[in-house]
Amino acid sequence: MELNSRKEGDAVVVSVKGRVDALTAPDFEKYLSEQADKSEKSLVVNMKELYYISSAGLRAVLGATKKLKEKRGDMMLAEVQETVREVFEIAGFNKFLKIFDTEKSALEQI
Amino acid sequence: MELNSRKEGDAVVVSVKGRVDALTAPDFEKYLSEQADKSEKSLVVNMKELYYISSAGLRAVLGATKKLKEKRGDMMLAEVQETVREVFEIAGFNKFLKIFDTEKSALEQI
Amino acid sequence: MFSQITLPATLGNLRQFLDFITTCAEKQGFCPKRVSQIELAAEEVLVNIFSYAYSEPGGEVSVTCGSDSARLLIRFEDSGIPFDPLSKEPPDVTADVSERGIGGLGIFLAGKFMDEIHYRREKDRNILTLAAAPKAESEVSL
Amino acid sequence: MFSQITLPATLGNLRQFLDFITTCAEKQGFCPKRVSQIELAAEEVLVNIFSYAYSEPGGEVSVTCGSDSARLLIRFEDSGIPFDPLSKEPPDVTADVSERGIGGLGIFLAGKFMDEIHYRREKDRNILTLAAAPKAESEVSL
Ligand SMILES: Nc1ncnc2c1ncn2[C@@H]1O[C@H](COP(=O)(O)OP(=O)(O)O)[C@@H](O)[C@H]1O
Ligand SMILES: Nc1ncnc2c1ncn2[C@@H]1O[C@H](COP(=O)(O)OP(=O)(O)O)[C@@H](O)[C@H]1O
Repeated sequence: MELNSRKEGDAVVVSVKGRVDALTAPDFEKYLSEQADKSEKSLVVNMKELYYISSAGLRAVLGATKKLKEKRGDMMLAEVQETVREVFEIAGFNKFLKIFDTEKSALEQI
Repeated sequence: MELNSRKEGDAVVVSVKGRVDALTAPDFEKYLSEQADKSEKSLVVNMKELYYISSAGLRAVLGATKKLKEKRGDMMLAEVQETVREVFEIAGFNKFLKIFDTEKSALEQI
Repeated sequence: MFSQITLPATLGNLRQFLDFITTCAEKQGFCPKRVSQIELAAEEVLVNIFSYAYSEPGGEVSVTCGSDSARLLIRFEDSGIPFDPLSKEPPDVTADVSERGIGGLGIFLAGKFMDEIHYRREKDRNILTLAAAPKAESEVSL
Repeated sequence: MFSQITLPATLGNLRQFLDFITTCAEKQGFCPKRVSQIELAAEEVLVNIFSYAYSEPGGEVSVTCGSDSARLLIRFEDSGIPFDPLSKEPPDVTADVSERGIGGLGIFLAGKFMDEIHYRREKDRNILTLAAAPKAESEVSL
């Protein structure tokens, strides 16, 4: 798993590559939490090169979403691959996450 | 299907060979009914060489059993093969049919 | 691989239908006793169609015989505390973020992605089996 | 044909277990998407065992991977009147001879001798499928 981030105005854009499973999820969770703290408001997570996520990864995303909520920010996902998107949908996370086709359209929504 | 019969005291012994399916069952039914009429009391059906029986055959046996009942006679089966015996058992016919290991032990019971 | 036979729905064709079916069962390696049971089941269905399906002569029956693909089975065994994952209440996946507890999604996801989950406790072991059926095109469907 | 792996129940062995399982699924011809779903289901089960099954370190997990045998499927199609044989009340097989009606045993016997019966009405056709699973010894059981 590879993690990167950059600031874009009020938001932080994180990109995650590879796999988030029970082994990598703790690092992912910590990273997301730190970035959520850094962000003025929302977090955009680009998942273009994320090939696999299991419930451990969902837990990390849920934790960060709760944190953002406290400062009225949103968790936004961009460029989510089909298999990964399916996991979010089955878990019902599309109810409170915003999923965008491109990073650009996510940033425009902030 | 091949059918034979002989008289033994008060009883008639029928032997049925081959298969009793929906094609042969009408002949089997007619034959059993005639032999039930001929018998003073009970009918012994030797099934040693009967390899197959379906619900059409069960219907024939049930009809003859009802007929014998009227003159207080019994339907007795002898030397029934395992697969055929299973069909009788699943249909619950062992409740009112007597099944014997040998023709001799059936005849002794009359 | 499957084969098919279509004939008028009359008792005169019973044997031909049954020969077709028993040949198929034998080829797939069923023992004579099982072949005989399969034959009986098939006869009962066919005779019903011959007797009751059509009010006028001329109707047909098609019989298709073949096999589905084998399923992948993955069995997990451990000698930990007894735990039946199937006894867990499924999580509320319609809940909003503030009502969501952390966790509780693992078993639920496993169940959604597999075709079957079976659990049993045997001696002092938990035995959990997942089954996945490939959805092949060229097989007989149920 | 099946294969087995047994390792201590710790997160450090997760990848090894998952590699073993995905290799098995790939060999059986599952497409990459399905393999990924199977992998996820397996991960969920394994992580639960690692986390909750043992109160002390040293516990193990065995994973067995393989396939069951293909089932024989026999499908009957006719365009007769709609008839769902599964909707029939089963006969009372405990009744004595005098209470027995003639008939009504056919569908019941078919059901007893087959592992599965499925019925559906499709367009103007009755589609009835019987399935028989061979009980082979050398396969992974559920
Ligand atoms: N093998 C196991 N042995 C004992 N308890 C288990 C086992 N697996 C799961 N559990 C219990 O079931 C709960 C739900 O599991 P799961 O759906 O995987 O979600 P999570 O592990 O994220 O909480 C766990 O929190 C745990 O209490
Ligand atoms: N294909 C069919 N179409 C319409 N009705 C049917 C069909 N098959 C069976 N039936 C009805 O279901 C009843 C029970 O069938 P079955 O169990 O085979 O016993 P039996 O044919 O000996 O009466 C039949 O008597 C008939 O009324």
